[in-house]
Amino acid sequence: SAEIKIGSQIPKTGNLARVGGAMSEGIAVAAEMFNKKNGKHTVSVLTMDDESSPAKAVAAVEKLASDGVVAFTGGYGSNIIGPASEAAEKMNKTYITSGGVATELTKRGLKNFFRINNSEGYARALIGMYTELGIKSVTVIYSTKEATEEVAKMLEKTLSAKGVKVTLHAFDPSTTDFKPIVHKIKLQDRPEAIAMIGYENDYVGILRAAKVLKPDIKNISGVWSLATSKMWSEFPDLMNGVAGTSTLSYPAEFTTPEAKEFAETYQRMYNKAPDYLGIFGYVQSMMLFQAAAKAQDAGTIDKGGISEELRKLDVQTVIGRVRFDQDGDNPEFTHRMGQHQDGKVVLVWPADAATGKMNFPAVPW
Amino acid sequence: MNKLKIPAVLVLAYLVLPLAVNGNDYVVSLIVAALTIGGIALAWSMLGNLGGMVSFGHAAFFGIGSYASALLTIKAGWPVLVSMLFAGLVAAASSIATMPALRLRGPYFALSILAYAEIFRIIATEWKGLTGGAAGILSIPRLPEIMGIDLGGKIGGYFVVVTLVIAMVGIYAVIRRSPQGLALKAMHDSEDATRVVGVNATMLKALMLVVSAFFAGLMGAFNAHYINFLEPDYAFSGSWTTLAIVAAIFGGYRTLWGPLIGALVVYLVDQLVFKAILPQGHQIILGALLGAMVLFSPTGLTPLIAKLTRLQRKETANAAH
Amino acid sequence: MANLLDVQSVRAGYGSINVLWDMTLGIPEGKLTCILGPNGGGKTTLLRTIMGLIPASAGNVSFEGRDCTNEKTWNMVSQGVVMIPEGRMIFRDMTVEDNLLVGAFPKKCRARYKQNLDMAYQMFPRLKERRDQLASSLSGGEAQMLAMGRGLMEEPKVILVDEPSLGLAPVIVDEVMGILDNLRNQGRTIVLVEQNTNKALAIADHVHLVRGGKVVLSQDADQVDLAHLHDLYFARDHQNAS
Amino acid sequence: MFELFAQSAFSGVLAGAYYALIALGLALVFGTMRVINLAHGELVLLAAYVAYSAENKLHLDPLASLPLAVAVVGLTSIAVYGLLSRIKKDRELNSLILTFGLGVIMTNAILMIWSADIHSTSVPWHHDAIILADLLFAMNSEVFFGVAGLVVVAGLWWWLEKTWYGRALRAVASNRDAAKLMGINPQFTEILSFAVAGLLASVAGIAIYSAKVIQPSLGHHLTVKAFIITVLAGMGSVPGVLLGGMLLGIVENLTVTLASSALQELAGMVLFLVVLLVMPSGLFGRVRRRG
Amino acid sequence: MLHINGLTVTFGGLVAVSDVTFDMREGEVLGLVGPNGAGKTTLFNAICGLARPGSGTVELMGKNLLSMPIHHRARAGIGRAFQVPQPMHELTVRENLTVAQRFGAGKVDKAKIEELLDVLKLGHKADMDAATSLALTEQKALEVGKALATEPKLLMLDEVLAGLETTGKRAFLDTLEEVRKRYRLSVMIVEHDIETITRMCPRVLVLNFGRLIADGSPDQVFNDPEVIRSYTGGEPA
Ligand SMILES: Nc1ncnc2c1ncn2[C@@H]1O[C@H](COP(=O)(O)OP(=O)(O)OP(=O)(O)O)[C@@H](O)[C@H]1O
Ligand SMILES: Nc1ncnc2c1ncn2[C@@H]1O[C@H](COP(=O)(O)OP(=O)(O)OP(=O)(O)O)[C@@H](O)[C@H]1O
Ligand SMILES: [Mg+2]
Ligand SMILES: [Mg+2]
Repeated sequence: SAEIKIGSQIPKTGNLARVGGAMSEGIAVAAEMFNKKNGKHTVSVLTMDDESSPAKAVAAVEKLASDGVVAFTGGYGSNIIGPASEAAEKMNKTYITSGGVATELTKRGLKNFFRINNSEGYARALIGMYTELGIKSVTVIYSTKEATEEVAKMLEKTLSAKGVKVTLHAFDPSTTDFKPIVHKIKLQDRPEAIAMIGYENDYVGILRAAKVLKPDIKNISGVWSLATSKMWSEFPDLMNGVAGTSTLSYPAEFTTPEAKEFAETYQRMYNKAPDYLGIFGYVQSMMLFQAAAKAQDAGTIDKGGISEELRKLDVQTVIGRVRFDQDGDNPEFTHRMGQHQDGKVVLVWPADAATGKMNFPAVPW
Repeated sequence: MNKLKIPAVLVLAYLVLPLAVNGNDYVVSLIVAALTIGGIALAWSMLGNLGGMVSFGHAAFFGIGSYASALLTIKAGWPVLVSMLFAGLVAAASSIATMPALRLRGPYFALSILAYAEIFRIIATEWKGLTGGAAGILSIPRLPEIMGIDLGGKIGGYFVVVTLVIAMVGIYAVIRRSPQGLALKAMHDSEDATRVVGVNATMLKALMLVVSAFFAGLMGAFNAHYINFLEPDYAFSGSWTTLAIVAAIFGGYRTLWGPLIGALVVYLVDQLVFKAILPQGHQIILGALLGAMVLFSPTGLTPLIAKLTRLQRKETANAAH
Repeated sequence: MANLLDVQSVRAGYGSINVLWDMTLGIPEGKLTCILGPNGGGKTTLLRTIMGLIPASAGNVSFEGRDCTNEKTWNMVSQGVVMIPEGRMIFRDMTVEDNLLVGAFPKKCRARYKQNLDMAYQMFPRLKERRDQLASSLSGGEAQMLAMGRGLMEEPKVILVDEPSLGLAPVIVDEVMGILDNLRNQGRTIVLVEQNTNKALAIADHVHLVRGGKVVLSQDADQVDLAHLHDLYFARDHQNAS
Repeated sequence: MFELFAQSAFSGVLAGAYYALIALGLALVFGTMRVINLAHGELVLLAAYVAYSAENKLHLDPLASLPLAVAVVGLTSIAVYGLLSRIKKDRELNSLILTFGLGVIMTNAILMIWSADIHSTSVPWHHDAIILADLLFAMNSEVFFGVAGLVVVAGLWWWLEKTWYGRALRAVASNRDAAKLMGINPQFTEILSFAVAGLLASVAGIAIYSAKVIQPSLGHHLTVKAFIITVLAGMGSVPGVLLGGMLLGIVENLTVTLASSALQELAGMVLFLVVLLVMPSGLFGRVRRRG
Repeated sequence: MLHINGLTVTFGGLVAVSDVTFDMREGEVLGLVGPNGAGKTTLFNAICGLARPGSGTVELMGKNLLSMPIHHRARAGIGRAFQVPQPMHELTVRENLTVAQRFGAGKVDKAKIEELLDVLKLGHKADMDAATSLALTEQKALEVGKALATEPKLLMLDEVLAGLETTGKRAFLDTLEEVRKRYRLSVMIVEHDIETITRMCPRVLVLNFGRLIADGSPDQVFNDPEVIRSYTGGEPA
């Protein structure tokens, strides 16, 4: 048996501190569970703060490599993951992440880059839900960041193809007052649904503006970081009826044994329920650890074996089925949609994962 | 002694240091990052020390340089080193757009350059056809291999950046000693006084801005090929400016080597020492260090070192000529 | 007669440069004491040291018998010792009227600021015309008037005034000398630093000649022999120096 | 169209008052000490976090936490001054570094104490809609702090222009030695100016906590915004801050309405440059005499 | 060589210089006097480019000065000493002169700089920081030095003698006279000291409220009732 060193380059300070911290928790839980269960090998995770900066991320990857890690899990932000994973590639070491959804990341022809989620999965979930609800017109409000813009464009393309009327509104990431946009939507677009593609503070801003202006819509949804228990506890007056991509319901109804164990471990270590970032961090790390263990057994761990093993994996995880294509992307990734319903997050799409019925029409005002 | 200084620096930069850290990619990449910031700091100090124009937006030129070089290599297929130089020129040319700001003084000038940086950033975000928009540019070509040295590697990158900054110091030294340099220095607080003795203040300031923008752009171009990645928020990030200003003032922005030494010390001490002590939140120690420096040696680190090693007297003797 | 203000063996200067060397002189109450001397002799430095604007490195200064060496400037002012600096020390980014009003800042004279303002305007009608103008846009002479008017707003007991005639037109110089003369006659104590020897001597009670950071002559004004004074002034005096 | 236009102008005015609130403290210190306090945004943010803790631990309405915030932020602000006053040389530039360092310390301290999560008040009143003439929409807190902004600007202006200490403050800024000769203790007036800046930062922080969302990295953005408005206004001009804030708010909001929100930052910057190029010392700046 | 015609400068509503017309011959020494705030400094500013006239013309040796930027005027032969000394900050006394020489006269002549330092008695402070270590009188000397280093044709002195004691003043005047002869300068002097003006200037102009109210020999001018009333007061000089 061996102790396998895994590196984790992740933002703990700077702009991305919050998301980095959450993903980091998932990684730690994965290590804890792996070490308890595997029996044969153990992993130890060396973490380094990349301070939300690309240059420091590259340095962190190099530093971790010089400390002897065989692979990397972590990274947040496509702009940081890009150079960091290239640094890992130069050393022929595996890099797995869930922190950057930009399509380009997996189009670079890297052999050692893996990602369990992608923009398409988020777009697919929203589109699926809209189709099921039979919505005919959608306004998309999106941040001009890379990932958000990409999801927005996917929505526009696919929904338009389906005959849904789509209007786009881009906003600068520094925007805090969304009333002018929502007012335009209310008076000019008059859609049935609003899609918000941004981050937590954007959602809060948009929902507050909408609560004041009360546009006549039937559904308001968003993507990541929205359908979480944290959002409910911080902003209870804004959330009821709002839907967002979500892997788990809340309170979590864990169906598989693995999921149950994960939730328990998480609760024990951090005294709270896992959020989606923790879940992604957990899933990517667990897969990496398994692949590393196999490579260790095969004696190929230093010769690119981890990447080979990862490519062979095809597993059911807490976020659904995961397998990797030649680019390291996960073509199976489809998100679920959860809806805030009186303090609970109820999974409402797809039907096979649903834990309850969608409230429709429903808006928080 | 003073004659030995330049060869000593060269030996240190090209022989001792590479040998000392070779193989330790981590330390090399920290040094390269520090020197990149040092280069911007130097470009910034040229404008700030000579001409008294404190800019809060050198990221503008850095970003333009990065994009210009990346696009020239990718879209036009130019060789990397050539496009890096040309990118410096593009940045210099872009500074012409900022020249109306030369009418402004002090904080007005400082912030107007920041405004330009923001405008450039937004243009880079919105002009998707050329720049790829917010998604940025991945896989920018690496530096080439020359005479058996892979400049695209860690230590190769180090040699490139160290050559660039040493050349900058040399040019800076020449400018500083010229009458033009003196006149620029005087303009700081006495613009009218210099004008009435026949100095074309606007022209000199404009030239200095162009030179400074050129060097900042050059550093940007280098960084683009070194990190191999660009996006508007990164290329035009305000931290390129803030870090450079901090490094320059910390090291002593009135001195020749101060900005470089400042960048090296601030960056390396923070990353190697403070980060080891306090993995998260080491910035707190850095903040305290900066504050302490200002309180205890307001002219910066380099003059402090000079004082401690009693080189002070020689400095003033040199400055007199 | 007891001196109101006493300067005893004071040394002071700027950083490593010492300017005053064991300067000793006394200022009697209710009199106009004139300090003359060549340029760079340390007259301004003396006034600044008395006011606590620069520290004395040796010796002491006392006011009304109390030691006030290196006393904070603002405390000197609240005790009634006021310096009227030359015209470059006005508040350039404030209006003329605000400049004058700042003069009335000491608590004891706030109550009468209106009368004092009128008085200042009466003294220098030019300032009234310029009341809303920024002080930085004043001409050299106007600025000098402003410094004078502002100082008088402080209702000083002791006035240390530094070259008040600098840059003033002859008519105004006469007026300023008249004002100082009047103030003395009202019982204020005045220390006048001047280059204009003739005009200064015409109103002075006592004269001190300061050269090279030392007092080289102290005399009653009416005993002053101008020829001798000029000799001393220009150091043609190697044996007579005190 | 008219409805859109009216609403965006209205939002712009409210945003302007809010901008002014953020900028005032910075403008005051800038105007009186020629010091750019790069930790100003962090002071504002600190006040917001104090309000957050007061709401969570003491169940106080954000408005009621003002005294607490003023105490904490005022003292911090005075401490900043304590350090600044120790700078011996080249104060204008060195204060940049010192306050930048302090800002870094505060950002990270806030991160450690309050974590990186986002927060905002959950007292519903603040977010309830207020509708004027069936046409103009806003949240209660926005209108409240908009009015508060106006009052604070007027108060500060009056204090600086018409009171003994206000004048003394300006005098110290203009010529320190001459101010001493007027019986002014410069140190005391400067402490006063920092204390008042702390008070202003507290009001701004509570406004942000009530109407917007806070997170630890916000401080730096606030500083930059405040600084831009201060310069737009013209060194230390209080009415200028209000006018500059309003101008910026209205231009940004109109850009969103007429074009796209993605361009609002661009519009703000272009406005800033255009104003400065036409009026090189800002909206209310004064030109110096030459010769 | 200097022609000024109908020159007017206003600040807002204030007319600081009003319709001033006069000519100056080469080598002439012209005194300019007038009450405080009469517009003397503003007139200087208009000539050297620091103030923009509302109307009028200024010609130096046939060249229209008003269309030139400030630095061109300096090179065209205008040398200006400020009333409130404006040393070039950050530079030593010697560097101040060097810069003035290099840009104003377009040459580098170290010997000449040393000569100037010597003449102006600034030798002992040559390597000191000009902005922080000079007494007022030394600052004024430096003002003159900077103007001379540009090798001007017209030297404009704005109260450079104010604050000097009598002998100092005399010595300074002698120096000026020597310099003037040596470089064949034309000089305009603003001064409030009537004795100085009378000694130095064969011709005197008097400004009051921006207007030229007298032009003639010192004798004529200082006995003009209007000048006495507004400027000298009391008895005629
Ligand atoms: N800020 C300063 N730093 C260094 N030296 C100074 C400073 N101010 C004055 N000095 C020097 O101190 C000496 C005395 O200056 P001071 O101003 O007291 O003279 P003064 O008698 O008032 O002369 P003046 O008649 O020219 O006003 C001078 O030699 C001058 O060079
Ligand atoms: N920028 C300005 N704005 C407003 N008024 C000004 C400005 N510059 C000068 N003035 C006014 O113009 C008038 C003429 O000023 P100037 O400096 O030319 O006078 P001067 O004749 O040189 O006086 P002095 O002998 O006192 O130096 C003064 O009353 C002054 O207040
Ligand atoms: Mg003096
Ligand atoms: Mg004048």
